[in-house]
Amino acid sequence: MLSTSEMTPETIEQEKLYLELGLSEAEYQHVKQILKRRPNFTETGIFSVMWSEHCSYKTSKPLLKKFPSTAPHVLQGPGEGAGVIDIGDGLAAVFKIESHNHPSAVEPYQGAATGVGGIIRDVFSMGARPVALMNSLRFGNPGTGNVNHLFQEVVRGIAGYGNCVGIPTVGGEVQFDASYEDNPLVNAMCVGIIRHEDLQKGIASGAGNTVMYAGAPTGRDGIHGATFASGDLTEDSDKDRPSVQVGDPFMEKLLIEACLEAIQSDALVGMQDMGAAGLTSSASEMASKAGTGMTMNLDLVPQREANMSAYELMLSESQERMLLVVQNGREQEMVDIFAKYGLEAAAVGEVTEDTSFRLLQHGSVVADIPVDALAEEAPVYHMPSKEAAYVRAFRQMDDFIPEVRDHGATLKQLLQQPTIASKEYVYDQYDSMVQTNTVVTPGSDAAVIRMKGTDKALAITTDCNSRYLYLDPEVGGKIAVAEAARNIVCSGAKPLGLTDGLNYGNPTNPEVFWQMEKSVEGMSTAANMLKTPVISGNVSLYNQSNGKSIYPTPVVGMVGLATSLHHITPSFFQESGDLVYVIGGTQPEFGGSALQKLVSGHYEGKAPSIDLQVEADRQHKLLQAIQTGLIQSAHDLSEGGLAVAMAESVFAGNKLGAEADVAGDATVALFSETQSRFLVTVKPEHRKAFETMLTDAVHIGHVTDNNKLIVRINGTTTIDEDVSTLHQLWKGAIPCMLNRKA
Amino acid sequence: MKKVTVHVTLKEGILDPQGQTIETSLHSLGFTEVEEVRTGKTIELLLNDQDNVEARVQAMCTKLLANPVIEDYQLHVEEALQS
Amino acid sequence: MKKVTVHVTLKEGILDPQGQTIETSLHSLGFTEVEEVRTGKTIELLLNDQDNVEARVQAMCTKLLANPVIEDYQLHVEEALQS
Amino acid sequence: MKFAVVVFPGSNCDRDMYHAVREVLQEEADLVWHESGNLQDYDAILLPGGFSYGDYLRSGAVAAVSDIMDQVKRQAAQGKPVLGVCNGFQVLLESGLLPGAMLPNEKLAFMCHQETLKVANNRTMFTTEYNQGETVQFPIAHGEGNYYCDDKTKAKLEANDQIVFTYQNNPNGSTGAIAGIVNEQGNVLGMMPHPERASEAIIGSADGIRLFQSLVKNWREAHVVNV
Ligand SMILES: Nc1ncnc2c1ncn2[C@@H]1O[C@H](COP(=O)(O)OP(=O)(O)O)[C@@H](O)[C@H]1O
Ligand SMILES: [Mg+2]
Repeated sequence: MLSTSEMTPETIEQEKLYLELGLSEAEYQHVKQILKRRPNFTETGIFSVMWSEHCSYKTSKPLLKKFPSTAPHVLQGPGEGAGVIDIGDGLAAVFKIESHNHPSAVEPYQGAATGVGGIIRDVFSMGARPVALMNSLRFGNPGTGNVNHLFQEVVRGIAGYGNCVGIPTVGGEVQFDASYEDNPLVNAMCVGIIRHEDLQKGIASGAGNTVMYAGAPTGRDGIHGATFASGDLTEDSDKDRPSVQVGDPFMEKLLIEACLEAIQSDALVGMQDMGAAGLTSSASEMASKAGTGMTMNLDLVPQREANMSAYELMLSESQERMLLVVQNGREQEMVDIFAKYGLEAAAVGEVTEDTSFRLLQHGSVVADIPVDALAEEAPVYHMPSKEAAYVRAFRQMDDFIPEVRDHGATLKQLLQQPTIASKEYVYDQYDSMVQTNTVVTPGSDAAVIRMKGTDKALAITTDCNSRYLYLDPEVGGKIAVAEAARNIVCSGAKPLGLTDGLNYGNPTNPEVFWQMEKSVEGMSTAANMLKTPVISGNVSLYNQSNGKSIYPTPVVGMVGLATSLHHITPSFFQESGDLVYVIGGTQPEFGGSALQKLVSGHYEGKAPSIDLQVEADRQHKLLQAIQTGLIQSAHDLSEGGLAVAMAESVFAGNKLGAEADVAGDATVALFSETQSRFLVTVKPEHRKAFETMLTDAVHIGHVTDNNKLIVRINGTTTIDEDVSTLHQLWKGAIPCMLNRKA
Repeated sequence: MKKVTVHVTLKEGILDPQGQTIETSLHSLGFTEVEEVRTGKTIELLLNDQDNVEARVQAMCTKLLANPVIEDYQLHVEEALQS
Repeated sequence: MKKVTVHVTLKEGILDPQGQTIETSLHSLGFTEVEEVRTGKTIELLLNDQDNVEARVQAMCTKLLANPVIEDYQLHVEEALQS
Repeated sequence: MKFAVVVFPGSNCDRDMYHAVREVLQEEADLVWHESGNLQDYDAILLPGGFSYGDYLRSGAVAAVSDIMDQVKRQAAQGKPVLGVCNGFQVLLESGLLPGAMLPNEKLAFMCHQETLKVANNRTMFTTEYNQGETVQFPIAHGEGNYYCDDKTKAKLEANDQIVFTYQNNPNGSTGAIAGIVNEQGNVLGMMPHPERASEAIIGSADGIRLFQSLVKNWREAHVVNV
């Protein structure tokens, strides 16, 4: 009933069914050449998922090559489950970011939850114990469309999964802009720690070794999404088939423990998680990387439902599954390890010498494909690129300074902008402390987790101000990397490397492809300059909202190392009497600023400029000052400029305030978003040493204990507000827009 | 007054990890006759009399009470005992 | 085969914040006729035929499926359609 | 003193508990997998936080009927100290070792942050290192920590001095702002806040370590008398 009801190779060709499955005309012809025959139904499905953008990066590959990805401390660059960097003491940090945008738009809770589950598997499949999660989120403006629902459910989904598996979610970011109204972005990042010798790769080496399947049985989840649902390709109706994956974090927790135990056994040869395109991609990639082939008997694959076809088994995206290659004869050791956790591990195939990917079902061969054709030899497209017309127009615009009459009132409004407002509503739902390593919990510039048994800590951040990228993708790309590094440095750590989550619109639109190209170039320049190689990443295309592409949103997830716990620096002001400095000068730069959105409702003009040499220099010196023990607190200036940064610095609830005297135009001084600036505090006795070290720091005032924020511009008091009032507005804004009590 | 009970269940084929865990636990408690466990939820609504009770509750379901992507639902309407 | 549905509800007098939240949401969606919302859950068991189905399921409930401190439950037994 | 940290499938604060006892407290401890441990070999039993069995059905319900809980009950009946934290507390409630039940937090959301607790009874074997009425900082991290018991049970808890910790600003709707209770014999403590997460200043608070210190001190004293 199964394979007979499927289309014959001839029908697939005649009726051009491959188009519906996602293969283009040319791709289909190419497949025929590779196979020297027509592909059958299962093979057509396998090619179409493996050659999809998601698995093959066929349009983005040429761009990704531009990223610097090597350095002496990079132990594993892009290409494996996650990247790996050396952090000394025989330890390494393993990390990657991944998007789950489309599933989250359809089913926000499960979409977000399974996104978290997937990125965790990428990290522990390398042999690392996951130690931290981050998430970078984008939604439309609150209150519009379905935004509040999407936002609440995505956050609940992330919490539901991450909390249960026992990995702390230590930070992230949320930006709200109309551009994301019905296409939210949900990017999750996971960081793991590993001893060098435990490093594991997803390879299927050694002909004769056994391929094992571990974890949850396969169901009909997530099979080929929308393209497939239309035609009546098989006898039973497809429309009721679930294409939404449901996650089981409990199963994942067991899988983590079992896999980390399996890694200690030398019977294990290779391991990879089943992510997008499930069994197909994990198996073919493992073989392709090892230069081997693989034969699998699908009858042996654990199945949740009856009568699953080869096509369904190979394309299912059921969650919480892993593929292992194990030394021949030692399968039982693996079975026992997984059984301890109540999990199934089943031998399903064998590594072969010939490089073909062969599948058997019910006693016959249902697919036979040269394995490299699926992975390495997937097509690559060089898409046409064209400078976006709107960007050219924006570049021509004059600098403008928004008109502000009451700077205190404007500050209050800015603090209530959802993108600036406190994200406590979000991170309070995340277990940020499990594993008892979280030294800096969410709410600071970067999260910091200590590494037990050492005096070291990792700092982690995600950043991407896509408004700047919209105005100028290249400059915006530079800023995204620089801002992430700034946050790492402020927390007292040295930036070591980054993972990128590239989210864009439709790449067949030359202007969108140009955005991709330029932003990747900008990021690469900055990554080179700041010595933060790109060690892993993810691409999500075709993100559009209301028929328009989203703002280019290449999220940067960065990890840094604090070489001593003493270097960990808070972002809040610490003590009354401390001196307040701004490092770096200010120009009138309002393109893409929070103030621009507040006064005009949209973004236009030039993005703030950035000089990466200056950036690198300042970061270097600030870190030096921190390591020398001269800095009490450090915070970068970002959305909302100096005024917002000062306010945030007194929101620790410790009754402190600040008083500052600044020269120049009030609106520029308070709200411009000029880059490469920092707000730091220094004990009076360190004044001299600090000023000698950071020559472009300007002393603007001091920390007080009267719970007031006072800023005088050219001697005139321009802001004079109660800190508690400001704090309440900032803290209450998001609960208020959700109609909840703070 | 009407009392409407909405039974929300997971669509066929959708993973029900909760049901599976309960099943395993029942087995280990000796209830080996259990073949399958599926979980669902109920939402009991007490409604002031109004026309089209059923259509209104259908609307509540599609708007809020059930998630059509993964869930099915059934309604059961009865007269509520005045209390 | 028997199909037994166990309906578990919160004991009367125990606050049901989830029900209250649904009620508020329904009101704000314009369903002002809603007077009260209570939530519960269902556990559907498929059982191999055995004597004392009802007594066995009662035992499952007291041992595991319901917590008597906060919950009440009801059983509903039917013949399962062979599939 | 030798501690058993019981590990259920889905426990996730087991290593944190182990770290607090071994590295901070410097006492002996083992992680004891639920299927393989003999709890008789230990001087105290710790039920850690997490999501045992995914917290499916009700938090702690499935773990409560697992075999190792029979052992826990036997050891508890013999007077051995048993501490259940967060999910461990939920397991103790579900297994009937402590009275009451857990409901979802009033605001229905999981919450994780530091809370100020009041030591309501410093005369238990778990709390002698605190002052009566002292306020301490412990983190909470739970979605179902809204402790419920009926009036009769509450009156009994009060009369027997079984309420050990209360919240200063009740975060989850718990009856009587209860954060932790002991059984009538005083050897089984269940609490939602996490003492093991409050055992080193660098991670936010060191107030929790005194709970373990109390246990060790009282055990040593009793042990000397018995020997
Ligand atoms: N989605 C989220 N998950 C967890 N923490 C978040 C999230 N969004 C924001 N936060 C936390 O709130 C704080 C402020 O975030 P943000 O304004 O983006 O900081 P910055 O501008 O310094 O990058 C950070 O500590 C961040 O980790
Ligand atoms: Mg910052």
